[in-house]
Amino acid sequence: MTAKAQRVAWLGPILAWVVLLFATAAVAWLGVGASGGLRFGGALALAALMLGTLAFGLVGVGRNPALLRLVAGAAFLFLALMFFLSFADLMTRLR
Amino acid sequence: MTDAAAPIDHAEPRSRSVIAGSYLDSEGGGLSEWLLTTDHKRIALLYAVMITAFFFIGGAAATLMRLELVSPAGHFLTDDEYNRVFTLHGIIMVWFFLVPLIPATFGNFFLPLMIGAPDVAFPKLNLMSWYLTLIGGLCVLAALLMGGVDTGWTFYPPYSTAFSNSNVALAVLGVIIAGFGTIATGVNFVATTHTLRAPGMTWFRLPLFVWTVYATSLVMILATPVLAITLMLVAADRLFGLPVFDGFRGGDPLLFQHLFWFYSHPAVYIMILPAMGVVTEIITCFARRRVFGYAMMVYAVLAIAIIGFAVWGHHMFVSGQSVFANLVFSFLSFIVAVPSAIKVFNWTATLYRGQITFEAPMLYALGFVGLFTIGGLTGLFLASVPIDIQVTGTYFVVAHFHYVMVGGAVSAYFAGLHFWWPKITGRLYSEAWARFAAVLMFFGFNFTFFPQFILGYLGMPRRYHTYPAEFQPWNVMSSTGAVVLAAAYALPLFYLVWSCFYGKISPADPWHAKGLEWRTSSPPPKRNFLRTPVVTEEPYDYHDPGAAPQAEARPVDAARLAAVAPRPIGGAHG
Amino acid sequence: MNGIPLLPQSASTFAPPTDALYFTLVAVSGVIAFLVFALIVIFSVRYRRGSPAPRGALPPFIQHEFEIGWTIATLFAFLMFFWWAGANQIYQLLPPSNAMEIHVVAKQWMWKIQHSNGVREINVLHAPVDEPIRLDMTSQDVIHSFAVPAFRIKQDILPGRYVESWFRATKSGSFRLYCTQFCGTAHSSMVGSVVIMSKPDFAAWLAGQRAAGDLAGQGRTLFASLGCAGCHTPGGPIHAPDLAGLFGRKVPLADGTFRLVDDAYIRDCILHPHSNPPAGFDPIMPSFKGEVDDGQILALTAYIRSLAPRTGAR
Amino acid sequence: MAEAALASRTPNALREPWSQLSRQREAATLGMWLFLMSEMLFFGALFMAFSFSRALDPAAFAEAARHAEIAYGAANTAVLVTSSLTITIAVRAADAARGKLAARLLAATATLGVAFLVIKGFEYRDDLRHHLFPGHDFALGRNATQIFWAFYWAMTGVHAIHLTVGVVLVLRLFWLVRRGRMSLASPQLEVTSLYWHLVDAFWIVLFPTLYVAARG
Repeated sequence: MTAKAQRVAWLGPILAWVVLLFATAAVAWLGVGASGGLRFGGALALAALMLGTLAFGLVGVGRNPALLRLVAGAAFLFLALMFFLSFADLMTRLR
Repeated sequence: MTDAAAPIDHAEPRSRSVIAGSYLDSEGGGLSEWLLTTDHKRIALLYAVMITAFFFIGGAAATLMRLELVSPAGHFLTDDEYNRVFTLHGIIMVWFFLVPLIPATFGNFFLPLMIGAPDVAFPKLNLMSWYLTLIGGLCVLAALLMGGVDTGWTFYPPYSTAFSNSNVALAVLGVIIAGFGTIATGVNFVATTHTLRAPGMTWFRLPLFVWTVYATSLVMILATPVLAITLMLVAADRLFGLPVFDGFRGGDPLLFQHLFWFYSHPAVYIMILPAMGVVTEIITCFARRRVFGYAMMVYAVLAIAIIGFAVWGHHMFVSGQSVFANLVFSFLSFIVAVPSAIKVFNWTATLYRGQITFEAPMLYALGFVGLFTIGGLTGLFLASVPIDIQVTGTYFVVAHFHYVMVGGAVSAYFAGLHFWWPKITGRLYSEAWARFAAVLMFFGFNFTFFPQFILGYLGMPRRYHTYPAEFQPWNVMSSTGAVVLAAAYALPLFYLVWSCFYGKISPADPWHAKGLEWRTSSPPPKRNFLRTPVVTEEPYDYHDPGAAPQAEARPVDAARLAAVAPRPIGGAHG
Repeated sequence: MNGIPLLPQSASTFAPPTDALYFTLVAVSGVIAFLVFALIVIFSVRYRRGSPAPRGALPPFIQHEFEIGWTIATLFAFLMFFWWAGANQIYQLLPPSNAMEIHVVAKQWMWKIQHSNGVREINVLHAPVDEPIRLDMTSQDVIHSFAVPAFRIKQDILPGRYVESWFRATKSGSFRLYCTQFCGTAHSSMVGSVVIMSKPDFAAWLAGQRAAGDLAGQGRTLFASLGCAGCHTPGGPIHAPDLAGLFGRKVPLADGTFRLVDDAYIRDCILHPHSNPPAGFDPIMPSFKGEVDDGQILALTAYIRSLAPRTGAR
Repeated sequence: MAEAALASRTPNALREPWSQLSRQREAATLGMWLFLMSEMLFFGALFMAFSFSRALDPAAFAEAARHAEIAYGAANTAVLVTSSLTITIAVRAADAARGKLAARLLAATATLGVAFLVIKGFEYRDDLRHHLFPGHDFALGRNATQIFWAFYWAMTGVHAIHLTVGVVLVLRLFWLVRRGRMSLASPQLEVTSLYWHLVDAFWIVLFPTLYVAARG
């Protein structure tokens, strides 16, 4: 590794950060200004959006080797399994 | 012939100096060079010492229980004492014996050796895992000394959160700490397998033991955190009064069970998968025959590891879980039995047309196949809802999981211990005593646990220390068997320790086995191989694919060559 | 039953289908286990090292068709068992709509049963034969489990939730009831019995219980007139045991042993209060020997038995 | 430049058992991702438990969630995403061998982490003043509102512990980089940033679900 100073690519992260700040504001607004399905669905959708922005904009998952993306995906797969099977019980109880 | 049939009286003077540069050689640092080591082989031995200690603590608890159960009225222990004893037995045996049993000992010792690596990917993390497990175990022992825990190893709320008058929080803390050690071990092994394989060691040349440790590590990484958070929520209730699972305040105790079994069912696979790997190594070696259906074995291991995450609800058929969920979990539980069945068939088929010998490791391994078959088949009973309703919470379940985890995992541990003992210590043990112990263990085990199947269908509940008199004959039988089993477990302690001092010096490859771990000296040098091995042959190359195995091992002098300077593997097809 | 038992009694309509599945599984497992063991033994003998048995490369059909064959065979066998077990489970799912309802309240460490006409009992459940019985159950503290092996039923009972189970007994007699979910100190003693009677007998028993209820009324009068209530009232001036919910429990005694509170113990306490008082109480109760006759003791016992525990739970 | 001198003074990043730094980095990153996978299951299980409990009584959860202070939550979210930005650029600066910039950004990251904890502390104080800790003097009644608040304390508490660990790790890196005790090529920088992002990600899901979506 040479000690030569190089340019730091900061534009992408800053863009992601701006998106995250706007999303934060939007979530906060949903909490006070909206209600019902819009609040519930909107908050969850924004959570997903923020998570995606963080993962791709700041962590740079998109540039990761396939193996690392597989690892991250596997976590979601097993979480999905946990959610699905637990709710399979909860949602089908007779009373 | 192997050199293993060393008679007991064939004592040689203690001479470690013969084995130049072994990992066992002192560096002059005394005890601290062991307690601060980052050598995976030494860490494996640290684990072995620790789990042996825990095995005897847990075993003592089991002895007390079997003693108490000899009489229906239970004369020796009070209610509370008995509850603490079986809880201790469960916690110690599950988390401080069975979970680290094979992965942390043989996994640590042989995973790097088998893939031709100098160490694991993160040696310091490896040592930290051991300390975490140790600290966790000491927490549990402290909880024991302060009066014990009486919740059962399952920590079901609301009993564990609101009603138990014992040291639940401390025990739970111990389990959580040990859990982080388990996760660290899993991360280490997966990263090692991915990044440190020797040149030529492709995925489908990996020994099956490596595959099973790899799959086990994935299960450790994915399941253990769920246990950690679940038990943290229990601790949060006990310490701070956060009523997450409180049914009287709108929470759901079944939520705890879902989370707990999401970990604890895969935990069974943490125990049994590496056991399957050990047994595969041994059967193929002593049958001198390539593993039947290598690829299928790999897929079966991965399938068990993955599907194993989707079957936890069969622990909850009578818990108040919905009927639909019962059906789904019942279905998935039958499915997960298929890959296990494949493995049993493949082990059997590996014997076909072999050149079989019956040294102690092979006897243990064949015993494993028998006991695991019974354990697996009784799993089908538990997957069937109507039968599960009758036998869950009874001794049938107790018998079933002891067949899988003790008859299975512990037998495999002893098989591996005898198989790799010459490699680990550089010494040969007494073959006659070892064979005797193997046979004794098989019979003692069946004697102890088979009666419990019958007791279970009769309806005798587990965790009872007083019971109706008509159950007594079966209980007496079981307790008698336990005496035999205890003797069989104690025996190796004597002849193996004896061999450390007086055993014959082992050659590098006493069994004429395949696998890179045999291509270095016994015991191995500090960084495993003098030269990085290069792999060019298929796994288990005991005979040419198109030919029959020969009675004589081949290549004859490979072992001796390797002991001096590890040759690059392969090139010598036929 | 003499000798060593192998199978539980079969006393409900669930027992025959469950046993049929069980025996089939035992038979199939036995065959598979035998096959595996026999093959291991045969191969071990035939292919021991140096034996003259012919060897050679495995024929390709063994390597492939066999593997696929036994995988599929196992899969289908297992699916068949799933189908059978699942069908069985669904058949057992819902109680008939005309089922008789009995309420069960589980608590550490006793079973409290209440029949629909108000008759209560503890640790014993009386029910008629050949009649579907629906159990409506809840727990006052931790998770318990209602298990009657002779009926092949078991159901966990959850705090804060109602769960149900049902059975139709096919035999008269007394059958063991266990708690099979670990529930604390006296878990092993949380046992009882289910007494199945013919329909006329059950009707007579139920009527008798109502009479006993009247007996409890006499007992209450006596309890007041003899002055018992002066001390045995919670929060009263004198430290005396609270009798509510006491019957059927195990209590610690001053000498460190435990004693089940039953008819005999209550009789002892009334007549010989100093012989072995319960732990934690001064032996200050006077003996009532000579002041009460046996009939009055029965009435008092019935009254104490009828007292429900005082708890904060709903 | 000073940075070149700094880089030349730094010790070798290569560790046992590696012979190549690139392989070591690969293993360290993989190891961290595996740990993150584990952590995702850890937090995921917590969210599953929360969703499960909410589904049992959405009305009580909605009532309880209305007492959570969105202003604090939003402010903290902004602080935390900003810290993720600073640590991302810190890693990129280190990759570009700009040690001084990296050190400054690491300091900023740790400061933002501490700021989060301070804000959280004020929020906790308000919550306690309003008797929102489950127990005898709980403000909302003996029902599932207590379950919601049990989750609130458990989840934010677990997050705060993770963040505290993160702050310690980042401060350590800051000190090492600043003193030139660590090579900028060491995988530790990227690995620590991954952990930091994970802690941020947990909060990014926690804030919308716990503070907002649970209001119904």
